[in-house]
Amino acid sequence: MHIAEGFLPPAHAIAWVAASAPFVVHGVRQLTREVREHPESTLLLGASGAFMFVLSALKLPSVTGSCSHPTGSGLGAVLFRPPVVAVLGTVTLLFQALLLAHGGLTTLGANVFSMAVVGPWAGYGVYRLARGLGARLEVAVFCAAFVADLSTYCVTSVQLALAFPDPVSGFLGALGKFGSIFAVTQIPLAVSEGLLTVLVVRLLLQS
Amino acid sequence: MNGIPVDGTPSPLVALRGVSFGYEDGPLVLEGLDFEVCGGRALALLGRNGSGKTTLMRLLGGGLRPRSGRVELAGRPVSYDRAGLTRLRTTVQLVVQDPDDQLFAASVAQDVSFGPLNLGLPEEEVRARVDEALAALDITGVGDRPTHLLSYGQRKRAAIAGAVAMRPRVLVLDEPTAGLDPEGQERLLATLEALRGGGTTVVMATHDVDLALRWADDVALLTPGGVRTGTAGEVLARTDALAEAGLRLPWGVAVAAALRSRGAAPAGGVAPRTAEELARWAAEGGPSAAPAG
Amino acid sequence: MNGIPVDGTPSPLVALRGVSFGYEDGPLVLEGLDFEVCGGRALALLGRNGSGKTTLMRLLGGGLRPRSGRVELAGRPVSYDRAGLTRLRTTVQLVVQDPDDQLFAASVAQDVSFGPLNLGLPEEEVRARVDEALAALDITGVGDRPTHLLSYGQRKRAAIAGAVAMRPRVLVLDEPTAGLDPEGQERLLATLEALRGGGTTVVMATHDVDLALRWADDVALLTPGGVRTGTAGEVLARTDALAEAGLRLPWGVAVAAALRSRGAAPAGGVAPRTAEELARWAAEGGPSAAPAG
Amino acid sequence: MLSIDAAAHSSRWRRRHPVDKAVLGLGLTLLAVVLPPWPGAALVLVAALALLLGPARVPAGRLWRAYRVPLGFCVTGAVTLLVRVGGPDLVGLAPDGAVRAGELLLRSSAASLGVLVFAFTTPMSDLLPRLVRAGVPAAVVDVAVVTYRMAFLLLDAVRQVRQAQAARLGHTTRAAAWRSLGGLGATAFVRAFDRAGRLQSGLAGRGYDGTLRVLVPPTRVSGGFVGGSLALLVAIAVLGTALEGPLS
Repeated sequence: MHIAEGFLPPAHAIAWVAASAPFVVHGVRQLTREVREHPESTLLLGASGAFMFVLSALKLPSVTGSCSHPTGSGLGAVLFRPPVVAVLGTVTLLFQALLLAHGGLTTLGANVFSMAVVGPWAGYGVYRLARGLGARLEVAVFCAAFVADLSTYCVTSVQLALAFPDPVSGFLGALGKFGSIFAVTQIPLAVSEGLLTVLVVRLLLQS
Repeated sequence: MNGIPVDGTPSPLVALRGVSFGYEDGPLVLEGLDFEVCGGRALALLGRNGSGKTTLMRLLGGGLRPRSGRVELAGRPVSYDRAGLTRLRTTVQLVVQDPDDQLFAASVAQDVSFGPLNLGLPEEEVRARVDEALAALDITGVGDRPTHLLSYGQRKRAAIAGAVAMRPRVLVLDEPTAGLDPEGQERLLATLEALRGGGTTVVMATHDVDLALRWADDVALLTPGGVRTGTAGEVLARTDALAEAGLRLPWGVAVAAALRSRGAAPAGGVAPRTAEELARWAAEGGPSAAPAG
Repeated sequence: MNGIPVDGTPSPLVALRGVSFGYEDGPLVLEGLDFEVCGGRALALLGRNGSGKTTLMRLLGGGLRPRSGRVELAGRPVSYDRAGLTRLRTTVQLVVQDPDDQLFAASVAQDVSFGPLNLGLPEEEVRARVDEALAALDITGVGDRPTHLLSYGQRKRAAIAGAVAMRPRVLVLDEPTAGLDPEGQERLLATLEALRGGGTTVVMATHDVDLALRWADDVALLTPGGVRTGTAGEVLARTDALAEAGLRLPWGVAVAAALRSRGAAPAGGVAPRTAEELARWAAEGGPSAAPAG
Repeated sequence: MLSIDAAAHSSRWRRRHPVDKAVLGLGLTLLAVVLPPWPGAALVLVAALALLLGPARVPAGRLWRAYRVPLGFCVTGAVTLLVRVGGPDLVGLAPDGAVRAGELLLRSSAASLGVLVFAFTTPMSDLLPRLVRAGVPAAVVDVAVVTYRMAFLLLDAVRQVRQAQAARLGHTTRAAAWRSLGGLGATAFVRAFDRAGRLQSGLAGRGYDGTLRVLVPPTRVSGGFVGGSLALLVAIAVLGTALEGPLS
């Protein structure tokens, strides 16, 4: 779930743009270098972006019965590395904001930070860690997708709690509120995304 | 063939009765359509691109639900709940034109096993059906290959095998010969003949009037005004109806008509259906020396 | 038509001389192939799936480089540096079968502008070429539509427009009529005739022997043994050669031959190329009453 | 996805330069966020609705279908502001909760409409190639162009495969649904990269060297339209600020 247009106060919106910017700029530099060195990679990167876009449009059968979509950032990070995903994720979020009214332009910085920066890096980190500890590929991929999905929503909760602290208990109380609404219902979905990612990777390895 | 069957006639396997359909808020693609698939007949569905052939086939297979009118299975209206759809889908299987839209598993055998597994059949039965379907489509040898490494013709056969493994009574194929070379087309037609011999009713959408004349018992012509159904010989001799559907006369029909109009051939009789038949027909001045089949 | 042209004959626009090609470490797809495209002739390329038609067309367009042998442009070997490739691409343009393999841009006009921009032409010249190409393909009205909202036929035309905007002397089309309904095929053939009228040489790969007989001046038949080239009437009357390429005789040729062999028609003469011609031909016992064209 | 995109292509403001529409639409969004929600965002909301349904002639049904997406999130998010946690009785209604939730709802829905003014009138095909001139690196724009085109191809493919799966009873049981979903994800991947490879050879003949140059239609920024837009924005800003005191 992306933070909707206009949901964050201006100062927060700007702060999250500033927080995401270094990651996206780093990703753009890497991508530009990649394209300069291997011109044919434009099409492959475009294909990666389209794959992530379509993956995030699949409907997950969720345990809670609500309809939800995978973030795709865990699988994306494992397949294409986090810096590239920062750029592809930004492009995807821009398309979603303009074509689906999903997310927003004023909240782009915040959504990029949770979905295209923290999620992919956390997922990728867990993947490397699990592989380093000798876990099977499928286990590592599951952990990557699970952690990427869940960390994305935790960051979203933090972003909302910072913007809308509880009148009594402040940031922590608000974190509890948003956390329980978004992140807790998100755990079964994170499991679902993990399972889906394993299924996809298994099929890809077989073919 | 439109309308309600006369008493005593067996119900068609599947039928559309006064069906209208349009996509989302769009205009109607089909309006008040009556259409029947009768057991044992080879039916060719003709019409220009955009005439609604694919929509009609999806309605038959339960992939789309009519806006009004009803779809009937063995004379009874289809219910669109889980049980009703399962009944429809185990009777009618649709194979779309592009095999890549139908193949999604890692290997051919896995893909073919998808339907039977979803039927909840025991593993042995699934295996048996997969083997049978691969054999019927003559692709046993590539069962364990990944689908995207197959040739186009093989992918086309794999997609059909996936439908055949559901053991449908009616197999509906959208342009099955498109993209195949002439040899591939002949092989596929032979395969379809074998399936028909095994009791499967085959419906095929095509643009090829010569193929329709040669292969089909019945032809349904989809025009803006509705559907015109009849035996292949009847429908494919109607210049006006064919023109309305954006089609020309088959070679055999055109030449036979020209010869007849000049008195160079007797009236009546079956039009020649292949180039060889036509050559004999033209040489011998009529159908007499050209035994059907 | 194989081999080096006799002195005095103008060089073919583009030619393969003893070309062999195989993908990566795979076996050879083409071996020692000689092939010529002569200015002003309509050339149909026939052969079964997998016979190397697409490979041959890619070699002509510079998309592939021969393993041995050479590609010649107006009698001189092509060099595969930037200047050489640009020269080849402004002479030969290939349109692949699936338009979605060629359309990348968000709108039709943008896609068509891609090639001319890569030639380094000034913006005004590019705009003129885009307009001209859209007009030639009769899709001016959809120039600013997004590619994904077009029909298949329109996408096919958009892909051809992208090649036409390069103003090639030779336009090579892989199965251009595949997937179109008969009306769409007729419209496309009319468009190709107009392009030929404007001086473009057209090469077309197809499986349709009847189309080849009707449309082509020359036919190149790709068989495992090599390529057999000649006028359409010559090559498409050779039952053995066609069978080797997995093809049948065209309807007109088959019927004419049958009538001739029975003495019902005089020997020689051009075989009828359309069903109408054939009907007249058969009715009147020969080509006499059927003026060509 | 298709609905807004398709509407943008047949929009009445299609021929206007994207900058025209960006000044107006994104300007409204900016005001919605910056101005005090009451009455500032309310004014933006009314203005945006009037523009969309009036001169831009966006069909109301289409607009509603696009608009209810962000609205769902806004409502869920705003509800949390009604509640307070902590204090003596742990959970209760937040003081001013209704006002804060209402303000948030107003701001967020007005901001969404501003973006919709832009999105419903500006197709991606007019926007993406121009981003290079706006300073976005060409390589990123090229990747975005391919992503856009290929996303539609893939979405279509995924839809077709889903239908084929349904025909073979792929949605009847939970196990079947998972099998189907895994197949969809893997198919999307294989198809995306297969398509990239084929596009590569399809573009080679037209001189593809890694850069996807295209020509955009020669449209000019309209001084009148931009001026009018700015005047409207200033009027809303002034009115919103001036009325803040009296109305609250």
